[in-house]
Amino acid sequence: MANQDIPNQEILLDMYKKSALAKINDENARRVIMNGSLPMIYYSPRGQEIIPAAISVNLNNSDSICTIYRGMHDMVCKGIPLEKLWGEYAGKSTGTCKGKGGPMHITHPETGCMLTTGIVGSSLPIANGLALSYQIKNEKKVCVAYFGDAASNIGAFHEALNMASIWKLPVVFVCQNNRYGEHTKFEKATSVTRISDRAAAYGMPGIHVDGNDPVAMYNAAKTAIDRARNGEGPTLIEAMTFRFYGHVFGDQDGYMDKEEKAKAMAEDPLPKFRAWLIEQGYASEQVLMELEVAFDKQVKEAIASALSAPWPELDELNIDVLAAAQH
Amino acid sequence: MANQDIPNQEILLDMYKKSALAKINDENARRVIMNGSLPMIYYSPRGQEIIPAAISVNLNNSDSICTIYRGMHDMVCKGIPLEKLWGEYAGKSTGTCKGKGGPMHITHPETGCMLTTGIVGSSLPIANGLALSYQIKNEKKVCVAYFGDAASNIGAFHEALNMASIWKLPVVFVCQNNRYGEHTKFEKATSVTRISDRAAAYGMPGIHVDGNDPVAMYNAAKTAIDRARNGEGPTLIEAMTFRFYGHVFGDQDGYMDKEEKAKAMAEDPLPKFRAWLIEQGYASEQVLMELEVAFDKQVKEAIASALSAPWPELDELNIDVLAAAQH
Amino acid sequence: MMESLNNQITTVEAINSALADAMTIEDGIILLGEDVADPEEGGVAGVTRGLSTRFGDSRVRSTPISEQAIVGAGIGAAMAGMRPVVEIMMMNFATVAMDMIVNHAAKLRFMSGGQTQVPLTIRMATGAGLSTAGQHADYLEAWFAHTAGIKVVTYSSPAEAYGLLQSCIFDNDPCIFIENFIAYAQKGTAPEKNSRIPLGKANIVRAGKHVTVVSYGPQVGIALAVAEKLSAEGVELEVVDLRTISPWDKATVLESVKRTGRLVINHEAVKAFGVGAEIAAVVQQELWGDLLAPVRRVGAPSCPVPYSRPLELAFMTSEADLENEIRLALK
Amino acid sequence: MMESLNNQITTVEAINSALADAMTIEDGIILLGEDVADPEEGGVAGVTRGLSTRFGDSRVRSTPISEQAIVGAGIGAAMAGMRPVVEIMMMNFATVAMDMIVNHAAKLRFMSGGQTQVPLTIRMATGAGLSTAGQHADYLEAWFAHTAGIKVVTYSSPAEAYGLLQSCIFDNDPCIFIENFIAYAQKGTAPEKNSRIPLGKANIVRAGKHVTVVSYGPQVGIALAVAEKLSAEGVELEVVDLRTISPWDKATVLESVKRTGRLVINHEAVKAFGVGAEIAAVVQQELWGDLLAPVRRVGAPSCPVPYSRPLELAFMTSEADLENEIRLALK
Ligand SMILES: Cc1ncc(C[n+]2csc(CCOP(=O)(O)OP(=O)(O)O)c2C)c(N)n1
Ligand SMILES: Cc1ncc(C[n+]2csc(CCOP(=O)(O)OP(=O)(O)O)c2C)c(N)n1
Ligand SMILES: [Mg+2]
Ligand SMILES: [Mg+2]
Repeated sequence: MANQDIPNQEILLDMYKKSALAKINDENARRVIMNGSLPMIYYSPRGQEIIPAAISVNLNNSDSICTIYRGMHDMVCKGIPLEKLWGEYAGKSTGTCKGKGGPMHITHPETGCMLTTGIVGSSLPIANGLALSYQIKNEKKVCVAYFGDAASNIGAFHEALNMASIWKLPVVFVCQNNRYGEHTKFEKATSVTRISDRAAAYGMPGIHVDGNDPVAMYNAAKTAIDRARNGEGPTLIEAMTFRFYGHVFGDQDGYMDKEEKAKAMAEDPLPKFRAWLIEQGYASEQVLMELEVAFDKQVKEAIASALSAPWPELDELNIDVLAAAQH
Repeated sequence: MANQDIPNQEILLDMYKKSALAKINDENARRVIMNGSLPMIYYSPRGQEIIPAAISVNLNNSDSICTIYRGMHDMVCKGIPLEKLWGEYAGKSTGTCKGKGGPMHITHPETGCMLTTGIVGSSLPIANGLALSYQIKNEKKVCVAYFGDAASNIGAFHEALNMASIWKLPVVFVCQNNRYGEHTKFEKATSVTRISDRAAAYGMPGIHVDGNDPVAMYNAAKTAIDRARNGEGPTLIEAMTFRFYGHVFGDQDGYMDKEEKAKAMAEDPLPKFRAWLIEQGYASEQVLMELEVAFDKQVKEAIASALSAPWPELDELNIDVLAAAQH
Repeated sequence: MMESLNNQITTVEAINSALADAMTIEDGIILLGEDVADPEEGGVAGVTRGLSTRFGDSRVRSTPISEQAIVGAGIGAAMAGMRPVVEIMMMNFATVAMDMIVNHAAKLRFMSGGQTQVPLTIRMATGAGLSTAGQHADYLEAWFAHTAGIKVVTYSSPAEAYGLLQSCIFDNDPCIFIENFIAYAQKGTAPEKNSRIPLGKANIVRAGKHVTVVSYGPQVGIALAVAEKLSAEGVELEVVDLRTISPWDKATVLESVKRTGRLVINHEAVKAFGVGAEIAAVVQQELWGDLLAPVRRVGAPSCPVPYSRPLELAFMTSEADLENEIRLALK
Repeated sequence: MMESLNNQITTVEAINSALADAMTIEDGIILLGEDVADPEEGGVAGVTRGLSTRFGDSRVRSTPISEQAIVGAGIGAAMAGMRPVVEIMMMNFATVAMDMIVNHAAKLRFMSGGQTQVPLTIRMATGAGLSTAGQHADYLEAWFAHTAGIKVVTYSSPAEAYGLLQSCIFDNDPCIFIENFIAYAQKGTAPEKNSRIPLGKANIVRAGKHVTVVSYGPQVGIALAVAEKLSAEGVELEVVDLRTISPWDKATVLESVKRTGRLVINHEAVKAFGVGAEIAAVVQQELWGDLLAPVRRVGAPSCPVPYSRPLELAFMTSEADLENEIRLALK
């Protein structure tokens, strides 16, 4: 753990709960895909859970996030209800989006999950808009835009950071640098060693942090979110991490450095965090195990309920395309 | 003049010729618009001529440029024939583009004027492509992408600089920072004090230079162009300058700082350069005056020839849309 | 703004008033776009002049040249409950923001199962005739009309601009509001304050019995001029102003063509794969047996907008082009 | 690649071979796109696998995620005399590169008065059926067809993919080459090496006399299946594979419909303002008097592509949809 201010026990446990729930949810997702009971195109965030856990413990329910196809962990940490999440994965009428959006477009405004986009880079400009609204209405709310390392090379990233900085928007840009964009290594596509250094191009603070270190990540998140909330403007956080299961779950990983991957998996941040919590006396093995068992049960119940839920009616094709007549 | 290596007399005179021709061409353009003999929407580059003059004396005929609507000076310095330029301004069949492109889309491949775009930022990605071709064919040629300060906030800028850096393309990005984008002040739209600092976000050298100083600008151009030609990759040059006649010629300038403008016009780089050349003994008043008179004559002849040239035939609407049948 | 002589106002004044009057009623309306605030003179055509002074710098913001960020900011603010009006200076610049418009603004209501909505108005100007050539004058409404989840609206007079823009702003869907640059100075009768013209409803601007002409934008004026001319010969055109290009008012168009038996569609956009094609395709199917002649279309030729004045004039659809197609329809 | 059993190859193999064979003949052909090189496994579907190893890292380059820069690089290299083939992974991502495609690639020949040209091929995949939902499955060919200066091409079998892609690559205009993701694994007879199928020419894949069905892409397979079925009832469909969507082969379509008197157009894209509208509009005008029934169209409903499997199936045009329209046309 980083040699920094350590958050209190409550926060640490909250972070553990969030990240463990995301991990267990991921394990179950991979299980139901593998066993064929719920096949879907799935972008596993396994290995990256500490990042949104640390962000989310610094957010209120009324703060919002905009995330990407690989954003299950971001939303679970933000508090999205599992039944609705799984309902959407299964394409059922009980899903967050009545089955119409699917895994790449999960939305749940009640918990602040405002957008999941399948277009690289597009979470950022829209997050700006949410933040702009908070600013104009003087609401003291914050929006977090999640995105990947490779997304930092697309135009929308550039435009969004410039605008956010000019207008001091209450937004935090969180780049989850998992070292790959699809099959392409970070270094091959990105012309700067640290994405956080790009912040200087926008007169904005940039924080480079080990996203797998709960304490360091907590402090980075707190600094940036406080800054945004206090009207001091946006921050770019580059959180270093790794994705354990390739780009899309089931791909052959042939493009990945085997050693790099083995090393990253050996340093799985979740068991590490867990061991540290016990070692430091923040929680007992017993308590954490009970939590995990309960989470697993919750997830499995959510899946069961999704699998048995009804499909949407076919006339949903004509609904929600345009608003129901108003004038 | 900057306290730097001073180019030799031949180069200095060449730079003066190029910039003076662009200045005289601009004066005539404003004259024919004002007197109604050739009305057109015109983006005057008056005040910015030193920049492309310094660039162009470092380029060969087979090197290329991609420029923008405010790019008359860039093309005149690159050697575009005046008759064809004016033919295009007049929309005549004798124009570079047979009158079909117009002032915002002047093209003349024989002198390396490959592209004029009316879309902010779009000169950069296309310049990369020309440079990519030179690199793959190992031709030791260089492409220069010209653009404005405000263009540094659009996505295409970001994507182009990143790609050029990753691939070490023989391209030079020349930002003519005239302190305004249309009616908007530089500071209001751009989140960084110096655009050249953005180069660091792409692992690329950035040069901040007084674009109105012939010696400093020459050295910046030479450094960047040599670098590109030697296969060392791209450079971002931010050349500080000013546009004397607003965004589009004829606009009311109400958005401009009167003092700032008066000061800039008082420091018109062209008379300054001229006085310095005489003072330092590089040229006599007599020689320069003769040059200028000759240029003015050339320009007026080009205009006269454009005005009397025939319009394109109406079936030009159907020509050059697609290639003539090939297979 | 609206107290002009004889109750006549320009289109610029109408649009400016529509924005001002809407902003007065509802705080959630904000304006974003290049040069839109007063230190920047309210845009190159002055359409938003005075509004930042009146409603404050927070609600009226000149932006960097970043169309993706502009539209994205509009989308996010709309999702948060505001009613942003963003300006994309010229329609061709929408090409750098199509992801935001098409993949996001248009789809978020559907993809979220109705949980979020994007009450965003995107204003954009265009039109040939100003010698701005290939990259500043395209009419791209067919692209947006082909995109589910977004409304496409344009006007044929200052009062129509006012009423339709008001409706777009207060509509709960994303609306593309198309302005014609050359007609900004066009004058017309001032609208009633806060009057709205319903979206999705066409307007029969001239009744007639021989040929229906469907049009929109400044082309409606061309249709009316041709109608005047042909009336002298005893040919009575019924001129339908579509107002909303998508979703278009099938009922009104079909009812009219059923009466007249003949249809000519007239737009400035390139004819091939343009909006007229959809209308022709629907009408020939729905009114099979009622049509007295094939549906005909007037639109630009398949080429970029040319610069040279004679070419530009030949490119633009004219009264003569429309008259010609009408005469063919009457044969 | 092409030595497969029974001379059968997949579409992926056909496209891969078309690229490889063209690159062997001409040095100026380069490939740019996300993950296209071999360290990145030649793309998520492996379409370009083996090519960087064979032709070198300089000619086959995996790019950053920067579609504007990718297409821009293709345009510039094409202007300099090369024949780049760039990949935009999915058609929906073209929305971030529309400026490059529409304002530049399509217009530079015209705007330069023929001094420059852009012999660029832009490959992009799409198609519903894989549960990728709203942002990965749109068919946007109507946008490109409405844009003068660009050709739009797609194929209905591996051999067609090979021959048409070869033609796009060696064509002197920018070509949009549309691939269907779900049909990548589809097998068919291998083409002859270096065979090219001319652009702008449709192909009558089945002769018939009662109804003409015009289609393109995988929908041609649907048309053939329906033709087979109806043939048993004595109804003989003439199936026309458009191959080039724009500029489309009017002569072949008109000649066919003149014979059959009936036309149904079938595409996966949203029906409203889709490619079918233009074909219907032209045919009803040109063949007025020859048509025995109105032109009918099959296309997707006006909504984003939905995720849920039953919705996705209902969204996608099916054999039943086509059969239904054909029966209506025969009434
Ligand atoms: C504009 C656009 N281009 C390409 C893609 C295809 N694509 C999906 S994910 C991805 C890689 C993104 O990598 P990164 O930003 O690092 O995020 P990660 O998947 O690693 O979390 C690509 C290229 C896309 N979705 N959108
Ligand atoms: C994508 C796009 N957005 C907006 C415009 C309208 N526009 C034309 S020039 C310009 C200002 C550009 O300023 P800058 O880059 O500083 O260049 P300058 O005109 O000062 O030389 C704008 C906003 C455009 N042409 N393209
Ligand atoms: Mg990544
Ligand atoms: Mg400028």
